[in-house]
Amino acid sequence: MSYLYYPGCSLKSTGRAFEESMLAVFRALDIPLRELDDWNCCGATAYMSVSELKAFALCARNFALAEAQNGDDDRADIVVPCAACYLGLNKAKRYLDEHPDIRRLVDDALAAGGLSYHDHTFIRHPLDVLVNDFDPDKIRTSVVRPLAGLKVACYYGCQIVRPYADFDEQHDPQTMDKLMRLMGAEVVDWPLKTRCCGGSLTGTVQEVGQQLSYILLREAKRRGADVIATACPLCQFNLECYQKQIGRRFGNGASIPVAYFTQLMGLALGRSDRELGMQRLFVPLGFKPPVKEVVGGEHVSA
Amino acid sequence: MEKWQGWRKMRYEADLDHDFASEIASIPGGEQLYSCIQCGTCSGMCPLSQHMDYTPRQLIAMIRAGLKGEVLSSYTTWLCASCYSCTVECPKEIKLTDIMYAAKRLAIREKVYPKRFPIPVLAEEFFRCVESHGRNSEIWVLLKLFLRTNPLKMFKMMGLGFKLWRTGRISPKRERIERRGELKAVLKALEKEHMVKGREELAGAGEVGS
Amino acid sequence: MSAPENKTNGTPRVGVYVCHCGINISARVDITAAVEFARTLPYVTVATEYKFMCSDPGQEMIQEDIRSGKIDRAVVASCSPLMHEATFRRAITAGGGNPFLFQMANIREHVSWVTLDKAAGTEKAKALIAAAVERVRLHQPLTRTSVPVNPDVLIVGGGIAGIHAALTIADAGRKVYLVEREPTIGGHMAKFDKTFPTLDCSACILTPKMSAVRAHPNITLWTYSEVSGVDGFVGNFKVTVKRKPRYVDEELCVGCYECIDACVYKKARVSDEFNVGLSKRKPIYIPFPQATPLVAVIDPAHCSEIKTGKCKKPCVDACERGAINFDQKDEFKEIEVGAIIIATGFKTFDAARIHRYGYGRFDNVYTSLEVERLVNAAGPTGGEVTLSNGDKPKSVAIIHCVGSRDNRTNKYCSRVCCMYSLKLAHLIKERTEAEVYNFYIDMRTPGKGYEEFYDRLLQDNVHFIRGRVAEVSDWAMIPEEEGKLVIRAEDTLVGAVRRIPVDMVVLSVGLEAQADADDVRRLFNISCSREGWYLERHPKLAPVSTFTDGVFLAGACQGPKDIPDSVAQAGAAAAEALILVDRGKVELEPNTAYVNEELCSGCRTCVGLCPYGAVGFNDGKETATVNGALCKGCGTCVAACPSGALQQNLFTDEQILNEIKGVISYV
Amino acid sequence: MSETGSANDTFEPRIVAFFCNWCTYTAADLAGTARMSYAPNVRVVRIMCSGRLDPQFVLTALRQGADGVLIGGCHPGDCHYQAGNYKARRRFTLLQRYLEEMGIEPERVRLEWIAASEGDKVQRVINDMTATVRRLGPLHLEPDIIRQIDAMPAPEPEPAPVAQGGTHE
Repeated sequence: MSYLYYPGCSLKSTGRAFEESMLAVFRALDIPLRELDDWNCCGATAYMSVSELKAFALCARNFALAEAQNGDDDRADIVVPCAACYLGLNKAKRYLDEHPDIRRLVDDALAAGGLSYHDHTFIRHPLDVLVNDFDPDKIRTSVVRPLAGLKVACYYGCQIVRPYADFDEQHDPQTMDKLMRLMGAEVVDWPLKTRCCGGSLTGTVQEVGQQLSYILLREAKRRGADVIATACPLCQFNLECYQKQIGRRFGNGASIPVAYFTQLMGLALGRSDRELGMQRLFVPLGFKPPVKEVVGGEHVSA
Repeated sequence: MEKWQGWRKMRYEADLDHDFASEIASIPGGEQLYSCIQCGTCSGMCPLSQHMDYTPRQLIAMIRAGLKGEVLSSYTTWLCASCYSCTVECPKEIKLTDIMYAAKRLAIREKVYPKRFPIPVLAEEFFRCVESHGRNSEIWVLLKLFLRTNPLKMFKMMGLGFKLWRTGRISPKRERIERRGELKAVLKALEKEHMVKGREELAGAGEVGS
Repeated sequence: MSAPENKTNGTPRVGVYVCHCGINISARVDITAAVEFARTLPYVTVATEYKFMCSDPGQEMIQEDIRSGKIDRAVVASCSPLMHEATFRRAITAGGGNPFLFQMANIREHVSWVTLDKAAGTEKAKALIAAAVERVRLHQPLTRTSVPVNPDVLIVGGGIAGIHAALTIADAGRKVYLVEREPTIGGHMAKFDKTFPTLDCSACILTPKMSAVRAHPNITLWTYSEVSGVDGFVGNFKVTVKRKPRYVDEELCVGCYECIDACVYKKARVSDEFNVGLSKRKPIYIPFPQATPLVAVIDPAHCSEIKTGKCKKPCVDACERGAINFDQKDEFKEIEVGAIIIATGFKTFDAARIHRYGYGRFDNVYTSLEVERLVNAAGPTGGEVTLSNGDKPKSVAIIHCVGSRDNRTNKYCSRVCCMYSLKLAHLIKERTEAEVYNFYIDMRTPGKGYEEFYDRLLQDNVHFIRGRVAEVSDWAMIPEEEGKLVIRAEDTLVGAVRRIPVDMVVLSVGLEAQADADDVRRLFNISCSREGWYLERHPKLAPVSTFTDGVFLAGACQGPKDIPDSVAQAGAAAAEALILVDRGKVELEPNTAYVNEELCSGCRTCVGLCPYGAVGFNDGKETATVNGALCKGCGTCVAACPSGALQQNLFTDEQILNEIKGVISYV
Repeated sequence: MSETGSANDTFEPRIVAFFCNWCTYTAADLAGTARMSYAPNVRVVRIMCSGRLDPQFVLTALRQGADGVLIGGCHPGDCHYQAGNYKARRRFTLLQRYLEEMGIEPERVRLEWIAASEGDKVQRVINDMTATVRRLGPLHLEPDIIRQIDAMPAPEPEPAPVAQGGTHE
C-alpha cells in the first residue's frame, strides 16, 4: 500500500523536525510515501473563522489533486501529520459527504478550476497508519536502539481524536502509547493526553494560552516523565518554545523536553539525530538510547 | 471589578433579534441548537471558559434569546481554541465548536468583533495570506498581526524569533503554491456574484449571513 | 365484483358517523365535507357527525338509528379501532344490532394527527370512509364463542412489584405461581437501606411481605427459576418453567449456615452479587439473612466438587438433614395459567461507559447502588460509609443523571435518581457529617412529600450545584486539591466553572431495561419500546395491559418507576388479572377461519401452514377442516387456499377486496 | 407500462398499504399519537397478520388504480402468530417476479418489517415510498395485463360458513 503525504504549512517551517523525523521513520520501515504535488493550505481554524465554504473548497482541491495524482487507484490515502490539517481535511470530507448543498457549491467551484473530487480520498494520521496498517512485530524487529529507561508522556492533543476519533479511543487514546512501548520506552500514566495545549492562543493571548501549556508541562513532570511526545506541530511548538516565558509567568517546574513521537521512534530505529531534526529542539532531549546490537554503519550513521 | 457604568440589565423583546437563533441553527452543525438543556457540560469541559466573558452555555442561551449584539461582540467565540471537548461531550449532540465558528464569521462579516483583539485580526491576515498564496507563511502573518494590534509585542517576540530562525524553524521566504490561478478560480466561484446560475439559493450553505 | 345478496334481512343499510374528536380530527379534516361524501356512497342510509362519538350521546345516536330501523350496520370514522372498536361494538349490541356489522375508519391516528394539509387530510379521510362502507356492507352477523379461563396466575419476577401482585391475587383466593430468576425474592428493594421520602427502613417494610409470600397457601414460589416456554392464549396459557439446580434440597434445608461454615473454602473469595461486589461470599451461600426462601445455594462456577469432583465435601457432612444433593439437574415444570403478570424489573446503567467520571479508574468513585449497600446496616461495612482506605469521607459529590438524558447513552430521564440522590445525600451526611455536593441538571421531585424532602435537604445545608459534571479527575491545580478527586462543573446558576475537591464520588446511575428484555419479550409475545421497556397497550387507558390479551405488566419493566408507583401498578395488574380469571371465560374474537367444503379441492396446501394445528383434513370427505377453538385468526391458511374455499370471518377475501376497491376507487 | 424516471413533482400517487394488526398498524397508531406528520398518499387496510396477504389483494389494488402497494408486518421472529410474516415474505418474493414479468417496476410494491414501537419508521417508510412512486409516475397497466389480473380466480360469492369459531346467527 502506498501513501500520499500532505505536509501542511507548519511542517515546512516551525514543524520541520516533524517532517524530517516522520519521513525518516517511514523510510526506516520502508513505507512508500509521495508528497502531494502543489498541495494548498487546509483552511484550518483561523481561515475557517472567516469562510467555512472556502475552507471546504481548499480541502476539496487537495482531495482532487490527491485523486488525480493517485491515477485510477480506487482510494487515495493521504497521510496528514499536522493535527489541525488532519481535522480540517477530515471535517471537510465529512461535510461534503453529509451536506449536499455544500457539496454542489464546492463541486461547481472545483469545476471552475478544472478539478473534480470523487470521494476516493481518505485522511490518515501517521499514528493511524503505523498502528493500524502495519504488523507491530515488523516494527518491533526494526528497533535497533530500544528507548530503555526513557519515561514518555504521550500527548495526543485535541484535534487528532476529537471530534472524529475514528482510529483511536477518544477519551483514552492508545496508538502512541503502543508505539512508544514497541520502541522500548516506558509510558507514564497521565490524564491530560487530549487536553488542549492552548492552540494559537499561546501566541495571540499569551497569558491565557500559555497557562494551558503550563498545566500540561507541570503535570507531565509530576507524573515523572522525562519527555513529552507530541503528534502535532502546534502542540510541540507551544509546549517547547514558550517554556522560558511560561516559567517566567507561572513559576518553574515547567521545563521538560518535548519531542515528536516520530523523533523518538527514529532514535529507536537507529536513525541519526540530524536525520530526525533533533538539533532543532530548544530543550535537548538529553537521552541516548544504548545500542542493542552491532549494526551496519548506514543504521547508526549518527 | 468593573465599576458601575449605569448599564441596564432589562431586556425588552423589542431589543432582541428573534431571527438570530434560526440563523445560527440553519448552519451545518447548528441543527441541534434548540435542544440545549443548559446543563453546562460544555462550559465544564472547556479549558478556556474560565477566561471567557460568557461561558459557552450562556452563549447558547443568549443566541436562543436573540442577544445578537452581545454574542457577536463577545470574547467567548474568539477564545475558543476549537479543541472540540464541548462538541464531543454535549448530551444533546450540539456542535458548539461549529456554532462558535458561525458566530465568528458573522462577527467578522459585520465587523463587530472586539477591536484590537489579536485573534480575529490573525484570522483575517491568515485568510488574506492563503487567498493570495495558497499557503500560510507564519512569519509574515505574525508581522501583520503585531503591526495591527500591538507593535511593541514584536520586540518581545524577537528573542523567540531569532531562536526559531537559528534552528531553521522559520524563514522569511514566502510559501506559495504553483497553480495559484487555479486556486483563485476555485475560491472565486464561491463568491455569490460569481456563483454558477441557480446556485444562489444555496449560498447560505456553510456560511452564516453570506 | 358484484355485491352479493346480503344475508341480513333486505339490503344493507349503513350508517356513517364522523367524529370531530373535539378538534383532534376536525382541525385537519373537513367533517361536513366528509359527511356529505358519505351520503353519496352506496347503501348509506344515514350519514352524520358528532363532537365525541365515543361519548354516551354519540353512542346513543347509533343505537337510536338501529332501533328505528334506519340502519342495520354502522361505520364510525374516528380514532383507531385498537382504541374504541370494543366501545362501539358494545353500543351496537345495546342498540339491538349485531356487534360485527360494524367497521371503523381510523381518521385520527392515520389522518388528522399525521397530515398537515387539511385538504389532503379530508381526501384521505373520505377514502378510508368509502373503504369502511364498501367493506361493512358485506359483513355477516357473527356470535362470539367463549372458552373457559384457567383460574391460576403466573407472575414473573419476585421484586416488590411481583411480590405485591402475588399477595394481592393470592389473598383474593386465586392460585399464584411466582417465578424468580435469583435464589431469593426481594429484587432491588431488598438491597436498599431506607426508602424516600419517608426514610422508613426498606427491609422493615419488605421482609414481612417476603415471608408472607413464602407462607401463603395460594402461592407456589419458584426461585432460581426461569420461564423457558410459553404456549396457548388468553385464559389458557401453557408455561414451562426451568428450575435451575441449587444442589441443596429446598424442602430439607433450614438455612442454618452449617454447610457454609464447613465449606473447604475457609475464606470467602467469590464476589457477592447481593452486595454488588463490595464483599465476598463462598461457593455455597445464602444471599442475605432475610433471603426468601432461606435456603443455601451452590454456585457451580466456583464449587470445587462441581468443577473437579474431587472435593472432600465437608458441607455434606455438616448438614444434619442431608439437604445437599450434587445430583440435582435442571427440572422443567409444566403449568397452565389463565393470566400472566410480567414484573421483571430493571438493571442499573453501567457507569464505566462514561470514562470521564472515572468509575473503575478511581477507587473512591462509587455507583449509587454500591452506596445503597454501604449505608445499609446489613451491608458489607455495617452501615459505615468509608473510603477504600477505611477513612470516613470529609466531602462527597453526588452526580445526577449518569447515563440519563444523554443522546449518547439513554435519552430518557430515569425518574428516580433525583429522589434517591437526595436520600443518599441525607444518609451520607447523617453517617459521616461530610460536606455533600449534589450536581444536577434539573431537580425533579414530583410526588407526594418529595418536594418537601428536597426542602428538608436544603435546610440540612447540603450543597446543590446546578450543572452537569464535566469531569472527575485526579490532577491538582492548587495545593488544596492534592490527593483528592476533583470535580469540574459549571455552576450554571452562578455562570462560573468550579473545581471542587472531594474524597468520594457517587454516580447516580439511571435505570435500564434488563439485558434479556428482548428474549423475554419474544417469549411472551409482547412489544418493547426503543429503549427495551415493555410496551403497554395504551399509555393512559391501558397502562398495565399489553397487546397480548392475558399478559399484564407491573413495575419497572414497563419504564423507570419508584417503589410507590411499582406497587400501585402491581395492584392494578393484579386487579386486571383477577377480572380475567374471575370472569371465568373469555369471549374470542370470531375472526376464525372456516372451510367451504363445496369449493375445497382437498389439495392440503393449508394443512401444514397452521402453527396451532387448527387446520386438519377429513379423509372421508377429502376436505380440509378448521378447529375454531384452536384457530387464532391470522388468516395465513386463507391466503394460501388456491380455490378460495378457506375464508376468515371478518376478513373474507370479498370483504378485503371490497375494502381495497373502496379505499382507492372513490377518491 | 409507466413513465419511468420522469420526475413528476405535481403527481400525487395513491398507495394502498396492508398493515398487520399487531406490529405495523400499531406503529402507525403510535406515529399518530406522536404527531409524526407524513405524506397523505398512503391508505391503510388492516389485516390481522401479514400472512393473510393474498397476492391477489396487491394486484387488485394496482388494478383498481393504486400506483403502489406497501406491505407491513412484524420483524422476523416477532410475528404475533409465530411465522405468518415468513409466509408473507415468501409470497412477496414470488409476487415480485410476477410483477416484473408484467412489466411493473418492483419498487412499486414494497415489504417492510415495522415493530409496534417504530412509529418513526412508519413515517420514514411512507415518505420514502411516496417519493419513490412519485418519481416512477402514475402506473399505467396495458389492457392485456388488466385482462390477466381480471382472469385470476375471483372468490365465489360468500357461502354460508360452517358453524365454527365465529358462527352466523
